[in-house]
Order: sequence, then C-alpha cells, then structure tokens
Amino acid sequence: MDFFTFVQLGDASVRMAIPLLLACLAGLFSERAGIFDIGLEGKMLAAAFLAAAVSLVSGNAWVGLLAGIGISIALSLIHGLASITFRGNQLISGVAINFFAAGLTVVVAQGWFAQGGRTPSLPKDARFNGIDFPGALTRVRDKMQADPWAQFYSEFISGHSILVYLGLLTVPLSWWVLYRTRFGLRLRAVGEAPEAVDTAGISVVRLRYTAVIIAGVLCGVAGAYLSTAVQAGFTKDMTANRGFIALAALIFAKWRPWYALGACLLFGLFFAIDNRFQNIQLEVIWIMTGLFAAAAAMTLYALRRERIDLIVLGGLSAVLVFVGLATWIGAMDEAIGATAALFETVKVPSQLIQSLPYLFVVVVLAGFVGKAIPPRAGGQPYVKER
Amino acid sequence: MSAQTQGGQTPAIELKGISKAFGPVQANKDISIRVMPGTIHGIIGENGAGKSTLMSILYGFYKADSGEIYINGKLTEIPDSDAAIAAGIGMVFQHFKLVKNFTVLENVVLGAEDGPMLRPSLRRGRQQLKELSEEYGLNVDPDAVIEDIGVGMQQRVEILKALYRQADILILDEPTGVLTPAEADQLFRILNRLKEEGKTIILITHKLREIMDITDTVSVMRRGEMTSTVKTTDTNPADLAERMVGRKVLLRVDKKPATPGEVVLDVRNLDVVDEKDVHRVKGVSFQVRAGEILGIAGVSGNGQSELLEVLGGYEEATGEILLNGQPLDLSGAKSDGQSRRARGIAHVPEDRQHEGLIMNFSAWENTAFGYHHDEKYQKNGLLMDNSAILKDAQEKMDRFDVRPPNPLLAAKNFSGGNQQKIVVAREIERDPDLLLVGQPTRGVDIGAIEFIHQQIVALRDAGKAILLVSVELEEIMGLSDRIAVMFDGKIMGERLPSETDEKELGLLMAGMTDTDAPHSIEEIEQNLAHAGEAE
Amino acid sequence: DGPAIIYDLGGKFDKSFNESAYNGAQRWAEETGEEFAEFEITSDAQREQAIRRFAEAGNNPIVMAGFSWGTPLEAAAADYPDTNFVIIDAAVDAPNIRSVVFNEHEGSYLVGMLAAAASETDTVSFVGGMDIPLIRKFGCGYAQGVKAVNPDATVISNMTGTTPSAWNDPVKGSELTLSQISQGSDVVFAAAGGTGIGVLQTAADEGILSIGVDSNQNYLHSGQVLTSMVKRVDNAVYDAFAAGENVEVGLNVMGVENEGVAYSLDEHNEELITDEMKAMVEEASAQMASGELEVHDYMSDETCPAIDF
Amino acid sequence: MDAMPKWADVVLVPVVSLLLAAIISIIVFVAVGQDPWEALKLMSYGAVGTSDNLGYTLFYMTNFIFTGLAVAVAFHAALFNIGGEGQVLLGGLGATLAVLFVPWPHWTLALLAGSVAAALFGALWVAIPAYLQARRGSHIVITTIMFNFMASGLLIFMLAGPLKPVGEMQIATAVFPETVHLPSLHDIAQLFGLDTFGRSPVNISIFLALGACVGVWALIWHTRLGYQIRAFGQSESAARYAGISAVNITMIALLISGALAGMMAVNNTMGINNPQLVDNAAGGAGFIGIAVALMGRNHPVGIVIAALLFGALFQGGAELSAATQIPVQIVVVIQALVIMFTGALDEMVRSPIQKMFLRYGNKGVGAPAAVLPEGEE
Ligand SMILES: Nc1ncnc2c1ncn2[C@@H]1O[C@H](COP(=O)(O)OP(=O)(O)OP(=O)(O)O)[C@@H](O)[C@H]1O
Ligand SMILES: Nc1ncnc2c1ncn2[C@@H]1O[C@H](COP(=O)(O)OP(=O)(O)OP(=O)(O)O)[C@@H](O)[C@H]1O
Ligand SMILES: [Mg+2]
Ligand SMILES: [Mg+2]
Repeated sequence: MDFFTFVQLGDASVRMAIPLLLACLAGLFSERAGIFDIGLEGKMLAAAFLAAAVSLVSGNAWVGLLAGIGISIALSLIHGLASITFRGNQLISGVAINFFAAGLTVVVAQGWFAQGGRTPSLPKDARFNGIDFPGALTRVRDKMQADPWAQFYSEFISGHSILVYLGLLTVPLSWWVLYRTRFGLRLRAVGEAPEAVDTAGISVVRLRYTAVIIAGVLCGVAGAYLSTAVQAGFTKDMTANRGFIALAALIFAKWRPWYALGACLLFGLFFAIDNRFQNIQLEVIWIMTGLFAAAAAMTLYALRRERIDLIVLGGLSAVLVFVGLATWIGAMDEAIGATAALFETVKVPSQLIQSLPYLFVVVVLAGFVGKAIPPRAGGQPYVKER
Repeated sequence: MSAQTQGGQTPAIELKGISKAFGPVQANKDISIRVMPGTIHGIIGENGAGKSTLMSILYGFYKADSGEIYINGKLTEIPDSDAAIAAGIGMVFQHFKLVKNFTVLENVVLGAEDGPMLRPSLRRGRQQLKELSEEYGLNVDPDAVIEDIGVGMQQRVEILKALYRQADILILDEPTGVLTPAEADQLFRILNRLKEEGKTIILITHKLREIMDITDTVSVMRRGEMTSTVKTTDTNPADLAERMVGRKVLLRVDKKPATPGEVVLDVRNLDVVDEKDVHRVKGVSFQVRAGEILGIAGVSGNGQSELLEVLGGYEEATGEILLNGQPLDLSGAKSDGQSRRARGIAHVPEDRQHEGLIMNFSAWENTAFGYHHDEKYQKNGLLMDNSAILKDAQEKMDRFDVRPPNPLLAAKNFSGGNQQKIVVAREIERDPDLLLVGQPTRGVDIGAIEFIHQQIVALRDAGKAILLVSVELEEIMGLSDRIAVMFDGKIMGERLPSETDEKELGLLMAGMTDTDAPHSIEEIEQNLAHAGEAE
Repeated sequence: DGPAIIYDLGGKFDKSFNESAYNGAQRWAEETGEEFAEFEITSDAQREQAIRRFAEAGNNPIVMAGFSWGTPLEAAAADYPDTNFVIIDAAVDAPNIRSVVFNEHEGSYLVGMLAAAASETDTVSFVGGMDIPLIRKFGCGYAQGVKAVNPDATVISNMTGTTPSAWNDPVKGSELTLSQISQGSDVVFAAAGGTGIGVLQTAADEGILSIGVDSNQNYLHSGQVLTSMVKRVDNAVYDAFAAGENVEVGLNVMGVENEGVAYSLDEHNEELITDEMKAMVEEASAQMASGELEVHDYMSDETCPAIDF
Repeated sequence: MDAMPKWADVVLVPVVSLLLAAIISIIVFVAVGQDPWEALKLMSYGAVGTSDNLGYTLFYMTNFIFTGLAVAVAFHAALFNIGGEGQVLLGGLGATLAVLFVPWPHWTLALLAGSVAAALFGALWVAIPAYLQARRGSHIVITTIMFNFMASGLLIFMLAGPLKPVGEMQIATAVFPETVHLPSLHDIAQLFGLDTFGRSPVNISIFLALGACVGVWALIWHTRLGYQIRAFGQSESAARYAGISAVNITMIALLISGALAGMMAVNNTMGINNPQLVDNAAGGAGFIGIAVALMGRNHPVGIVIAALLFGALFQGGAELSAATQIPVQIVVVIQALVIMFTGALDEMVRSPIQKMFLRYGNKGVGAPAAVLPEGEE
C-alpha cells in the first residue's frame, strides 16, 4: 500500500467514525448520568429520516439538522419518561425506541413521499457538502500525483463536511464539560451515587433529563450527518447498527471522551476497510497460521481455567481449526499438491470483512482489551421510596 | 440565623402533626416535637419505629403526607433537600450518601459550588475544608478518594459536608453504628463543640448509654408514633427501654449447661483473600463440638462474614476444614452451597433479604431454597414435588409460628422477624450436623428474638454443633457456650462466658491478645480505630 | 379483472428493475387509461401468498419481476390453470407461464467494448450491486467486451455487498469508485441499482466516465456518462400487459437482436461516442444477432473467461 | 407492596397497557392519513377473515411462540436474549443441513432430525455470548445483537456460496426433497374430510410449538433446573448462597433460549410450501419474540395468547399493506408500542391501578385463595 492509500483510508475512517463518535458521546453523557441507552440507534435513525425529509422540503440542510435533533430529543424524552419518571427497565425502553424508529420512519416516509419508505435523493444544496480548504486538491487523480504533504492536506484535512469538524470538536468540548464545570461534576456524581446528589440538594430527575436531552442532541446530529452529509437521503435502516457499535466503543473507551475518539476511529477504520477493499486476498498459509494461533491461544487460556472454559473455547478452537483446514483443502482444487495449496491465495469472504466491526465489538466486550467499570448507578432507576 | 433565639423561647425545630405512609405501612403517625436551639436531642425507638423516616422528612428527602415544619419559629416548606439546606439543616444519614469514586473535596463541594466553573469552587472548597478541619479537629485529606478511606473517615466527610453548607441544625442518624468506641468518643467531643457554638443537634441511636451521656432531651418513638419526650436527666436506661418497647424488658436466654461431645467442625489455619486481594481471614483455627454453641464476637468487618461464607461454600480459601473428620473442599471450584448442605451444614446467612430468601418467591418456595435437590422434594426423577414442598412449608410455618401462616404469600410480604423465622425454620428443620448462624436477630423484634434463641438452644441440646456470629455482644454472651473474638482476620482469644465480661471481650475486639501487657488508653483507642477501618 | 404486477423485495422505487417494471406498467396504464393491481412484498413468506391473492381475485395476467419468484410461482401456478403468469429474470416451465429472460451479457459486452475504446489508462472498472450470478453475468460480459477491444486492459471489479441492501448503498458505491479511480480506472460501469447513483455521481465529480444500467441514465450527468446498458424490463411488462389475458406463454429471450438489451446513444453522450466506436459495436451487435459472436454467459456454468470475481 | 390481587397484575395491567398502545397506534394511523376503523377492518379480515388467512396467522403464531418462549426462558434468569433473530438463522442452517442432504424416508424422521439440528445450532450460536456473559460479564444484549449481524453474514456466505445450487440466482438453498416436507394443517384436516386452511403454510410444527410451551412450563415451574433459573433471575446473591452456579445457570438458560429460537426455523424452512432456506428466514420474528414474552408475562399461556395476537397483527398488517399504501412496518410500530407500554412504562400503568386497589379494593395483603402454587412469575 502506498502512502496515498493510507491517507485515503484515514480519511474514510474519520468520515465513518463521526456518526459513531457522536452517538458514543451521546451514550457517554447518558450513561455517566446513570441512564443506559440502547436506543441510540433508534434516535439516530429517526433523526436521519427527519433531517433528510426536512432538508428536502426546505432545501436547507441546517433546517433539516434542527428537525433531526428535535425528533431525537423527543425520543430521548420518552426514554427519560420511562426510565427516570416511571423507573422502568432502561434496556426494554431502549429496545422499544429502536423498533419504534425503525417502523415509524418507513411508515411516515411512505406516507409522505410514497417511495417505498425512503426519501427522494437530496439535491446538492440540501446536503452538507465537503468544504474544500484553500489550496486543497479536489480530484483523486490530481491528488495521486501530488507530494505526500499535499495529499495529506487535501485528502485528510480538507474536504469534509462541516459536521465532521463539529463532530471532532465535541470531543474536547465534552471533556471540558465533564471535568471542568459544575454541571459535569454533578453529572458524573449522579451516575455513581444519585442519593448523594439528591441529599446535596440537587434534583436527580432534572440532571438526568438534561443528560438524556444532551444525548438526544448528539444522536440527532449523528443521524442528520448520515442522511444529509454521508448519504443523500434516507433509506430504511440506514444506521446499520451504528448505535450498538457506539455503545461498544463507549465501553472500550471506559466512558471517557478522548478514549471515545480513539475507539470510534478504530471502528471507523473497519468500515473504511470494508468499503474500500472488496477483494482481500490472503495466502492460505497466513490464514491457517492466524486461525491456528487464535485457537491455540484460546485453548491455552482455557486450560488454566475451569471445565466450562475448556468446553466453550475448546469448541470454538475446533471450529477455527476446521475452517483453517477446510480453506487448505479447498485450495487444493486450484493448486497441485498439499504444499502448493499452502501458498495459493484465496479471497477472504466479504461477509467476514463486513462482520469485522461486530466481531471486534465482541472481542472488546469480552474484556480482552482491559476491564471497564461502568458508572455504578447505571441502568438502575433511582428509587428513594420503595 | 440562630441569633434571635435567646432565652430558649423559640424552638430551633418544631414539627407539628407529621404523618407519612409508605403504601400500606404507616411509618409516621401525627408526630409533633420541639427541639430547642443549642441542645442535643436524642431519638430512640425500635427498628422500623419511623425514626429515619421522620428525619428524612425534616431534611426534605421524603415528603410528609401531612404536617408542618417550623424552623426557628418560622413555618418552612421543605419539599426537597435543597430547601432543607437553605433552612440551615444538615444531615448525616444512617447509610452514607457519598460518591465513592470522588475525592473528599469533590464530595464536599458537590451541590455547594460557587458558580458554573469547577475550578474556582474547588479552590475555595480546599481552603474552607482546611479551616473547618482545623477548627473542629476533623482530620481528612481532601484528595483522598472515598472508597479508599475507612467508614470513620467517611463519616467525618459527611459532617464536613453539613458544616461546609453552614448548617445550624445537624441531624445524625445512628452515627455510631459503624464506629469503634474510640471513634464514637471523638464524634461526641465534636458534637459537644458544635453544641457549644450554639448549633442544634438531633441524634438517633439505639445505644441507651450514648443517650444518657450526651443528650439534653430525648424522644421515644414506637410504631410510628412519638410516645414521649423527656429531659435526659429525668430518666434512666431501664425507663427508656420500657418506654421504647411498651413493656418491661428482660432479655436473658434460658439454657442448661452444655454437654459437648465429639468435634464436629475443625478449622485449621484458614486464610481468605478476597477479589480485591485483601487478606480477610488470617490463619484462623478453632473447633466446634457437638452440643455446643461457639460464638464469634468482633466489630463487623473483621473477617467473620468471610469465615461464614467459606464454611457456607461460596468463598474460596486456603487451609483445612474438617467436618466430622472429613476434609471440605475449599477451592471454590468443586464446592458450593449445595455440597456443603449435602455434608450436613445448614446456614442462616447474615443478610436474609439478599441471601437467605428470594423476596419475590412465595414462602413455600423459600422453604425449599437451597434444599431443592433433597430427595423428598422430587418426584418421577425429573420433576419437583411442589405439593410435598407446600405441605412441608405449612408444617414448618406452623411450628415456627410464622405470621401470617400462609405459605402462598410472597416472602417480601412478611415482616423482618417473620422472614427470619422462615429462614431459621428451613435451616433448623433440616436437622444439620452443623448450623452456621450469622446475625440471627438483626432487625428483629424482641418477641421473635426470644423465639429464635430458644430454637438455637434446642438444636444445641439435640446434640448439634452451632457456630454463631454476631456483632451484638449481649447476644454472644447470652447464647454461647464458648466465645472466640475476631480482630483483623485473626482470632484474638477464646473465653468462657462465665469467666469473662463485656469489658474483656471489648479489649480483645480491639486487638489486644492474651499475652499483651497492660495497655494505655491511647493504644486501645488506636487499635479500636483500626478495627473499625478494617471494614 | 385487469393485469397485476408484484414487485420484489426492495420495492417499486428501487431505482433498478423493480422501478423499470413499474415504469412499463405505468406507461401501459397511461396509454390505455386502464388500471392495474400491484403489490410490494416485504418478506419471502409473502411470495406465494401474493401470487394466490391476485390469482384468486381474478387478475390476469399476473406479472412478477425478479428471479426469486421462480420457486413460489412454480408451486402456485398449477392451481390456477386459467390464469397466465409472467415472470421476468427467471425461466419457469409451465403451460401458463411466460418467462422473460435477458441476455445481459450481450449488452454488457457492448458497453465493455465502448469502455475499452474510451479508456486512456487502459484500466476500467465494474461496480456490481448484490453479488449474485445475475450481476456477475453483467460483469463477465463487460470484461469480455473490454478484452475483445484491448486484451491488455485491466478490469477491476467490485461488488457492493451480499445482501439486498447492496442495491441501495450509494455511499459505498462512491467509496468503491474512488478506490477504483486510485487504482487507475477511468471508465466505470455500475450495475448496482440505487448504488449506481453514487457511482455515477462520483465519476462525474472526479472527471472520469461512467456507464449506467437498466434504463438510459445518460442524462444524469450529461457529457460524463459514456453510455448506459439498457435492459428493457419496462418493455417486457408493457408487452405483457398489452397482450392481456392471452399473453403468449413459454420462454422469451430478450437479447441484442430483439433490442431487449442495448447500449444507449442520445444527445447526452453523442460527443463521447466516436463514429469508430459506434461502428465497432454495431458490428459486434450484428455478429451476436447472427450467432457469429458468442458471449460467454456466466450463469451457464458460473465461470468467466475474462475476469475472476 | 402487594396491595393488588394477582389477577390485576397478570391480566388487568397488560390489558390496560395494550389499550394504551392501541390508542397511540390509532393516532399513528390517523397521522399517516389512514382511517383507523377501516384499517382495523382490513387487518382483521387479513388475519382471520378466511380460513386461509387464519392459517397464515397461525403460521406466524408458531414462529412467535418459539421466539417468545426463547426470550421468556432467558428473562426468567434475568437475561435479555435479544439475539433470537440470529439464532433462528442458525437454526435454519442446522435444519437445512439435517434434511437437505439426508434422504430421510419419512417426514417424521426429518422433523425429528430437523428440530434437533435446529435447536442445536440455535443453542451453539448463543453459546459464545452466553459464555462471555457468564464468565466475563460482557453484556448479553450487545453481544447477541452483534451475533445477529454475524449470523446474517454467515448465512449469506453459506447461501450465496456452498449451499446455492449452481446457476440459481436466489440467495437460497435448493428446495428440500419431497419426503422431508412437513404435512400442513390443510393436509391433516383433509384426512378428517375437512377442507380448511387452504394453501396456507401452517403445519404440523404448530404442535411442536405448543409442545414446547408445555415443556417450558414444566421446566420453569416443575423442575429443579427451572427453580434454579428463577431463583438466579430473582437474586444473584441468594443463588450464590444456595449453591446455584451463576455460570451454569446463565449458560444453560441461554442455551435453552437459543435452542427454542433455533427451533422456530423448522416452521420457517421445512414447514413452508416450498421448503427451503432463504436469506431472511427470520423475518423479524426474533424481535417480535421480545414483545410476545413481555406481553405474555413470560408465561407459556400468556405467550401463546400474545403470539396469536402478534401473528394476527403480522398477517393483518400484510393485508393492510396490500390493500393500502401503509407499509407492513406499521406492525413494527405497534410492536414497539406494546414493548414500551408493557415493558418499560409498566409502572405508569401499574401504580395508578395499585393506588385504586389500595383505596377501594380488598384490604388484606394479597388474596391467597386466588394464588395457585404453580403460576407465579
Ligand atoms: N422507602 C421506604 N419505602 C417503604 N417503606 C419504608 C421505606 N422506608 C421505611 N419504610 C418503612 O417505614 C417504617 C419505618 O422505617 P424507618 O426506616 O423510619 O425506621 P427506623 O426507626 O429508622 O428503623 P431503624 O432503627 O431500623 O433504622 C418501617 O416499617 C419501614 O419498613
Ligand atoms: N417496604 C415495604 N414494602 C411493603 N411492605 C412492607 C415494607 N416494609 C414493611 N412492610 C410491611 O409492613 C408490615 C410491618 O412491617 P415492619 O417491618 O414495620 O414490621 P415490624 O413491626 O418491625 O415487625 P418485625 O419486628 O417482625 O420486623 C409488614 O407486614 C411488612 O410486610
Ligand atoms: Mg433508621
Ligand atoms: Mg421490622
């Protein structure tokens, strides 16, 4: 891979990371205040739809953005009503919001535009377009010829939509709010010990609603970004589980803003790879080495634990070994002889590449990247009278 | 604010006709009380009498259903804690309200910040905290994180929080429950200082001696009502106890001398290290014989709970435990509560609500809890015999006088004492070789205490071995045939109840071994403080 | 009653052949002033139900667009011998079914030739929608056409995905195009439904040529779309509707010879297609019609001589 | 706080919640310009109007019973298995492998083999999330959602690759051999001289579903395992005291849950008119299972009722979308409302009802006579 490919990949990673980042920070504010929010996905989706629809109708992407934020806040308030006021199960409320958004966006889009549950394509003016910095090259073919610095400047720095730059700014802003303001102190406290906040004379309910609304705003921007900056219009289920990946990134980031940036960029990279590299070819021997090494590592880990670990991880290892061997045997069709087959290149199934972010989420959650301790009062309604 | 209260004319606090119900439970009934400024006012009452509820109402944590609050003679609405703080009230709750992963400074400043920016608030907070600490001798490190400091220290933080908010009225709900005697003494010195400064203090406690020592007036609550208020100088402990319970109290267990038999439980060199790598139990050895009750005394948090958990099969340990001469597995991997029960160990856990019972299960299901593998509860090899369990439950509940004797009722619908009876019935009726009992009468009323004690003694008389863990010295003294004292994970010594007294046990609980030379008061206090912090 | 059309998953506004089918039906309705029944399914379980629903309601003929209808149609059609069915993109052998299939490989071959002729970098590319044999058939024909003109040319091929959402992912289409451009491609053929919108847009932005698909998409970026590989699903539907209840049954192959597939030439791309290029493809078309030139159909054996997928 | 008789909790509260969901649904209908009364008529015709339509309703009900039971079993252990969708897909893969290549001589054998394989694959697919939950505390909700995605990737890899007949376009397996087709209720009814259910795919596996209900009922309330699952679900600390292994119960409850979800695939692959495995074989049933379990209060009887309701909704919704411009996603909206009101806003409904009972209702704490030994939640 040459330098320019790297730059392109980085560029795409940033673009793909922004919705994750915004959603992740939304989750951060919410969870830091003690409200789990698996409805990030639904809020983004609803915002994506309304932002696209309103941009289209008004012809102004900013108006669309406001509409997206509005609907996202509305859903946040429903979540707040269920989990703060009525002390319901926060997971279930989040699931309901996800379904609600998934269904309603299509129903309303159909009723409004009659195009099978999507909005018509947005014209250029109704979108957030890339901003070209002074002196930046805009065409790939020009950039390819340019020197590395110009490539970096033109591709990586310049050319994103305003929402990307704003999105990146929310990271230091969130950090500042959390750690340098009174509100941040109280927010962090209410997710850890709401009773301490309550007895200090601060309203837990108001604080939590505020957090949930902030989450709504951020999800709103994330959704609008997807439909009016990344894509030109809304399509059914277009958030593609970014809300859940954002939650995993949040855990990976240990509920901290700067870490969240790193985690989201990493996931953005996965998306970029999936988008860009269709035909990843690998030599059989590398595939086998990778799979066998993973199997061996898991088995070794399991051997030192209990029987259950051995059963599950051993079984998984067996599957990996089987896949490795199957690849090898499959390659023998092409090559003559077992040894030659080892050096045959095979295409990594695109489904596997697409599954990488999800696979990585599981690995992250498995805690192989460090133990993450969630806010202590997270997920539990604050009940002072039983 | 306390300026115009000369002559004790205007009470600092006056409550009129406060009532509060939690669903069907009437926690406070038409309560009225006056507290004069610059005094310490004690409140006593049995568990569940409504003391905490009343104070929480005064502090705006709960809202009263009816009634009025006057502060310094002025009718004051206290809808939330913010209003209470504004009215100059500070409260130290029975269960601390601190953010565990915040520093002391952050906890103190929380809710009393100067402005929207944090740093100026913290700067001023640090300054003020230093002054307050010096003024009252409340030594705390402002940058220490709460979860790293002991309970005594945490309580100081709570008091500092109130003082930082310039409280003139300070409410303390059972502040000494978690303190060692030395820490309690220090607390009382501080309270006296505050009183001298003209602050008004309300102190809730179960310890009559504390009431006698420090308060000026005392109120007694019973079953949600305020039964009487008297000057402390006009009363005595016996009188107070009678007012509290409503009848003469004579708490003594009736039992014959023990006739110990074979060694049933033999613990040798037991060590427990918990998940946080804290060494909880350090090389403990002891024996319990058939037909004998061994009581383990100690300030809570000195390894007794862990000891019970290891014996109950759900904590790992190293060392050796023999039951009837056969070793128990201590690795945790091959042992659990099930295998312990199979070996004839029954266990009345310390926390009935979270361990002993499933609150949402009905009583009959709870009577099989832990014993659901028992042969008599199975049918056809595959299914549980629910009707057999139900029948069994009914019998147990009748025998143990559980009220109401309805096995279909969910456990959560029984009062604390009756819940405990269900647990005790289940464990004792199993006819175990060894009964582990943790805090059998915590939060249980006097009638039930008597009954439970009788049952434990009856089991002993039937020739079973009993290991009793309790933080109530009275209970230990009254029930045990032998007493071992734990401190900091070690057994400091063993005594016969007839040959010792509370004073000697108290010294052992503070870490004085048998061989130690006579001690200075300071040394004892230091050790006691340490015992408290081990929690 | 009148004719009916059932669309495949993805719906009638998929910017791909469902939409093309809808356009054909719509054109018929406008011209005749008559009405037709239609239905968009949303799950596979609904297929047979939908067919039966219309058959029982007396609609005739019943047209369905998409290869997935093969199995359910085969099962249902026998129960309604008096109803005629039309299936597009699949061949079902039954006395009351008309099967319309297209020689997409032939049309793709033609646009491949044009791509090779227009390319300056000797590198051209293909963006497929969902990775199914049908799309590979497009790609394989395209690659053969390219190689026929310039045996040394490189053909880059990417598929958008393996689920139906691949038909509607313009962003990914755009990303893939960018990546192909950085590998040197200067003509890109999008056979990807709605995804193709992103491909054509990016190609226009980046100043390379693109090739549209299904309907004539030359107008989308006038002067920057080299041509379109038109596949007249709309005609197939229109013809079936026009024939009415007595629609002819049996297999109907739509190829270059009967203008079922073709390359498009209009005012938007006339400057891009030189006379030489035009002569070249006309000759190839004639050879195909006469059987002289045989383009390999990927679906016949799932292999392609010109490119590896 | 048991001021409320049991029947109010089990029947009244869900019914009121459902009414609220219905009211909001009506508002949604009005908002998208649909006469709700008309919609209701269309939907009820679609759901039960003809015996054919009823057959479809029952077919969907069969699916939802399986996924509803799957969610419920996990709920009893306080675990939220949101991965039914993926487990169904894997179950489909299992059933397919078991019947596509083996020439079973009779459908009974195929049903047996298919069910076992489907259950096994469904269980295996949840094994890793279960293991991670049990041993590493990884949140089951997020891991199972991720596994849904990977399941779909894996299935498409199989369907577009190894399992796809050469030259076929559809992302699907070949149609299963004739001998493994499950008899439809239509076929069975014909044996008794009845002509019902038309060509609807409702088939013998509806009895498998009902059998599973009985099985789950017995498991949860009449076996040691069920007792332990419920105890663990109610109180982890108490379970620890009683020697109930958190790891084992978490694993076992989730494996059972996954197996039940996987078994749904029997209905959806072997039971349909052209038995084969297609790419979106789950069709959202995994998610509907959540609503079914919540509404059915995690009890098999409630689940059957809720599954019937959702089956009718699903089938009626299809009819609605065929007759109007309303997309079937309206069903997802209604489903979301049901989840919201019966699951998360439970307290909103319960506490006023509870207050009412406190004020006017029976004074005693609980009405023992109405409580049966097995029925508790
Ligand atoms: N939040 C609550 N919800 C419901 N009931 C409560 C609540 N708090 C207290 N109660 C009930 O109110 C009654 C009074 O409780 P309270 O805590 O005031 O007693 P207390 O006198 O402080 O007892 P203790 O000495 O054990 O602290 C008890 O019956 C208790 O169960
Ligand atoms: N939080 C609560 N929720 C529901 N009911 C409660 C609650 N607290 C107490 N009760 C009920 O109120 C009644 C009185 O409870 P309380 O704890 O005051 O009993 P008690 O008089 O202290 O008896 P005991 O000494 O046996 O604990 C009991 O029937 C109990 O079930
Ligand atoms: Mg209290
Ligand atoms: Mg009590």
